[in-house]
Amino acid sequence: MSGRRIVVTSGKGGVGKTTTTANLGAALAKRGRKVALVDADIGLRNLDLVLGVEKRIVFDLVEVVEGRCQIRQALIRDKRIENLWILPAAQTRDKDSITEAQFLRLTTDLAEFHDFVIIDCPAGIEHGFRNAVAGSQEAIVVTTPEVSAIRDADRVIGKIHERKMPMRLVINRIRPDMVKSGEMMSVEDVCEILSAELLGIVPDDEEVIDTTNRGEPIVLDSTKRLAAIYDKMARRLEGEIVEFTRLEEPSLFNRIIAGWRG
Amino acid sequence: MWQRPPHMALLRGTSQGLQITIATGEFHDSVAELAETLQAQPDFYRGSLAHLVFRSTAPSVEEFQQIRGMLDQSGITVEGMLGDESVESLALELELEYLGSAPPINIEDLQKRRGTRLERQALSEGARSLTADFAGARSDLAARRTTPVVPLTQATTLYYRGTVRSGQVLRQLGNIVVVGDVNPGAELIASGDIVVFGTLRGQAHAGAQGDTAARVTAIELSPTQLRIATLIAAGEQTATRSKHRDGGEEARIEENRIVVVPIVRGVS
Amino acid sequence: MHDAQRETQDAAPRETSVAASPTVPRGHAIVITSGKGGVGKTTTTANVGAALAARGAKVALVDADVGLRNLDIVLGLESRVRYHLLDVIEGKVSLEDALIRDKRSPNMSLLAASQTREKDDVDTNKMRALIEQLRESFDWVLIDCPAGIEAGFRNAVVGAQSAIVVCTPEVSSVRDADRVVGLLPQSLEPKLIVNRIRPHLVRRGKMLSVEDVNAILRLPLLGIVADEPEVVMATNRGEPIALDQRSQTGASYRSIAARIVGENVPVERPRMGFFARISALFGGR
Amino acid sequence: MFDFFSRLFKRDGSSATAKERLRLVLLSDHLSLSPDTVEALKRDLIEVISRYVKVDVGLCDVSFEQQAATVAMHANIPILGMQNERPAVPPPVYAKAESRSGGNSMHTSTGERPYLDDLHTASASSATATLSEEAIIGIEEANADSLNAAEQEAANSKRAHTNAPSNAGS
Repeated sequence: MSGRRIVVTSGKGGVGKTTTTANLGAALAKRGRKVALVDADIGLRNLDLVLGVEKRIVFDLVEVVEGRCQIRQALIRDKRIENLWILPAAQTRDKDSITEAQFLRLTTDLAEFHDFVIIDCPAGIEHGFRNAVAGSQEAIVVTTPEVSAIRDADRVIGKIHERKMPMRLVINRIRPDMVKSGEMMSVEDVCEILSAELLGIVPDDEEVIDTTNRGEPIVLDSTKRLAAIYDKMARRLEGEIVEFTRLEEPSLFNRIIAGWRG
Repeated sequence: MWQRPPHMALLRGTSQGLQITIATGEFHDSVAELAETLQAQPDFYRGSLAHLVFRSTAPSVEEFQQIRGMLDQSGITVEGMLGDESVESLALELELEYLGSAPPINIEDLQKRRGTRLERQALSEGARSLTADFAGARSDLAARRTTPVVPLTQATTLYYRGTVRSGQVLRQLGNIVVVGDVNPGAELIASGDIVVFGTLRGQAHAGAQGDTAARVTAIELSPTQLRIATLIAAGEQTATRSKHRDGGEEARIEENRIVVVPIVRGVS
Repeated sequence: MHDAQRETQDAAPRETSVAASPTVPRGHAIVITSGKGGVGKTTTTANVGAALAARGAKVALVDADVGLRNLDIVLGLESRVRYHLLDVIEGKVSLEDALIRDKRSPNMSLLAASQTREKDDVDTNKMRALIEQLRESFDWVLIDCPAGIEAGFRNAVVGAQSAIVVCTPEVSSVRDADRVVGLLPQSLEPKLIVNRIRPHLVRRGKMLSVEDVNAILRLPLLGIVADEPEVVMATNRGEPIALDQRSQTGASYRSIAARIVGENVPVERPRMGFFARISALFGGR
Repeated sequence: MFDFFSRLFKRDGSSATAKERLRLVLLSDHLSLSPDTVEALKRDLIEVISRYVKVDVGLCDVSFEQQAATVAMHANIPILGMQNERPAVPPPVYAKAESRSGGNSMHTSTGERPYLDDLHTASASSATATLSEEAIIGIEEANADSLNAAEQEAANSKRAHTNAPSNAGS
């Protein structure tokens, strides 16, 4: 068995790579797939925090690569979601600690006993990025509808195309009310500029801040609207054709006006 | 858990890893008991390497795979096995390491030891046990000791004033004293004791070369992880804890696990 | 002749700047850093720079994010970028040729990063010399540091005399900020800006408070900036919000600038912002 | 607050601006992203220009720059002299100037062609050509704010002119 190796990247930091990795991984695991999430941000690891496993780290990715422990020992099983495993990055080392070849070896090893190996790529396009990309076969580019994020995403897409890897786009933190009032670029705008196939659209949701603080992926609570969105994303990733969720809830703007008058 | 009848299947940690003994008698009972033990603490042994000891003749390949599958589920990797010639041929067939004949084990001794543990289990009133989650890693921590143990008389103390921040590591053959906070993501590693005059939020490893008498003391102890000698404990959710305990808290090994107790003046 | 010309060019602005900020005899370089990406380093650099320039100081903004530059976009100067930091470092063009003067704030100039190169291409010693050179002609040199703690970070920090750490009230941001503070030389005396605070979420206990953040970081607080949609709009347009006198977020940046030049202005708490107003109208969610 | 809403009401919100800015900046990013293409273009350009003038191939430089509404190409091609076999080309109109580096002054005026060897010893003067998307080679006009010290010098020194006017930067 050999699972799919997918890198989640963006160029710019803080657009939601780690949140996307955690939630997409959790959504796939909830669908019964065996999923390994790999934090490639050596020195600035965060995937462990988002998933709330930071206290359970004994070994990390660098120690696996250096042969100081086995992969199975470093993998942390998520206690809430069956089939979800996390391989944390080292915090006290830096990205030059491992090579592209070592990273490739690591992810191929993981792919032997997981259906999906999802790699959380660090920001930037340097060594850490090259490692993460070297270990994957396909890519998910996360961006937000902001000029700088899109420009960096474009740069990264260029790099991915050079490697002839299939790529799909996730647009994060859309605020439908701002799109409506013309203050934020729409999904169509972003897709047009980046000319990429869409994997998911995620609205900006304050819940994410809260769940991240608590170390719980939002897909755990299936009543949350984002849970459904990540589930659809997971299904699309597996090749299903799923309609995109319409984000046009009663707009913030209309609600203000209504509230103002009422 | 301790009041059970003599073990058909026995799990114990050694310096080489986990040793699982399948006693003589009905194979299925042993397996059932092993399953029960694993079920009781599903994550306890996760990540460990195990040697299987067969006291009777080796099981069939199918039977063995049944055990192995069960251990796999609990995150235990079978590395090798011990037993008679039939076990050796089984090991050969499965390309596992054969480690010789089964060591003599005195079950009565073991029960006696456990009995005394029961009696001594009562801890001081405020004692708080941290959930041990890393049994499997213990042996590896022991194996990590590459440098020889420095006698305490030669060990020195590292004094550090200021905040130890994420990503920073203080290592010392001897004791570490920090006047300031130790933040999440920071690591203190000492062959002796660790004392933090401040909040310990990061990771601390006292007695890193195997000194089980080592302690970790801090004014506020809310580490992401504590390690003493070869034991590891994860911090509990800090929410339930009273924030300011006068005089601070101390973590030490009692009953082969890490416990945290408030420091009471005149005691300890 | 070239050098002589530069000296005469430099002399004049330096005199005026000394008059504007008497506390600074020579240019001072500040690195703006955070560890984690996307917490608002570039927005902070642009706005603090614009606010300092609006006070009459001469300001140079340096984009150290080689390969993923964005400061030009946030300032709306992307159409005028012709030469880059690396061109200067490699001696292809002079520093004067590479600096882009901002038409709206004539006191402010940008040195853009090159988009087609990578951070490892930058020579650390030359970077230090470049910042040194900028300090001769500018009162303030603000260096926009890239995310991460690798070569790009080291190069951005090397010429600075002080540091501003930008952090958002999220666990991951706090941890990365802490990592960066640990890596910064002590002499830089880092100060903290807590960015993207949403007061209503803090009040409901759904977001870390400024105090929570600083319980870990323990840094002198330089400012608090609220999370407001107008920041996105300003970036869309390429206009620093610090120049918008009506904006509250702009006022936050202006008061940060005041504190940087040494004025004794208390750090003000952001009032209920846009998000809070909606929340109040609908009784919260 | 009302002010804020009045800004919200505007239909031509900032997203349209953002999109247009991005389109341009990405175009310019992409152009500078493929060194191979730039090399090929440079080769072709030099080949064409070499039919008319002698150029210093080693010092040729081609770069792209985003202007107000377009992306422009800048070709910096040092001219060494005219091609010998093409004396019939009308002499370019030279600005009154001195060469940039000391000593060898190079006095030229309309109708007077300098002796080639002299030109070789003089420092090469720069010709700056702007190529818009429609591929018109033109003179870069002295744009007040894009013209910095070096360009001033270049403008003061001799320029090689091609025929079409620039459509960029004005």
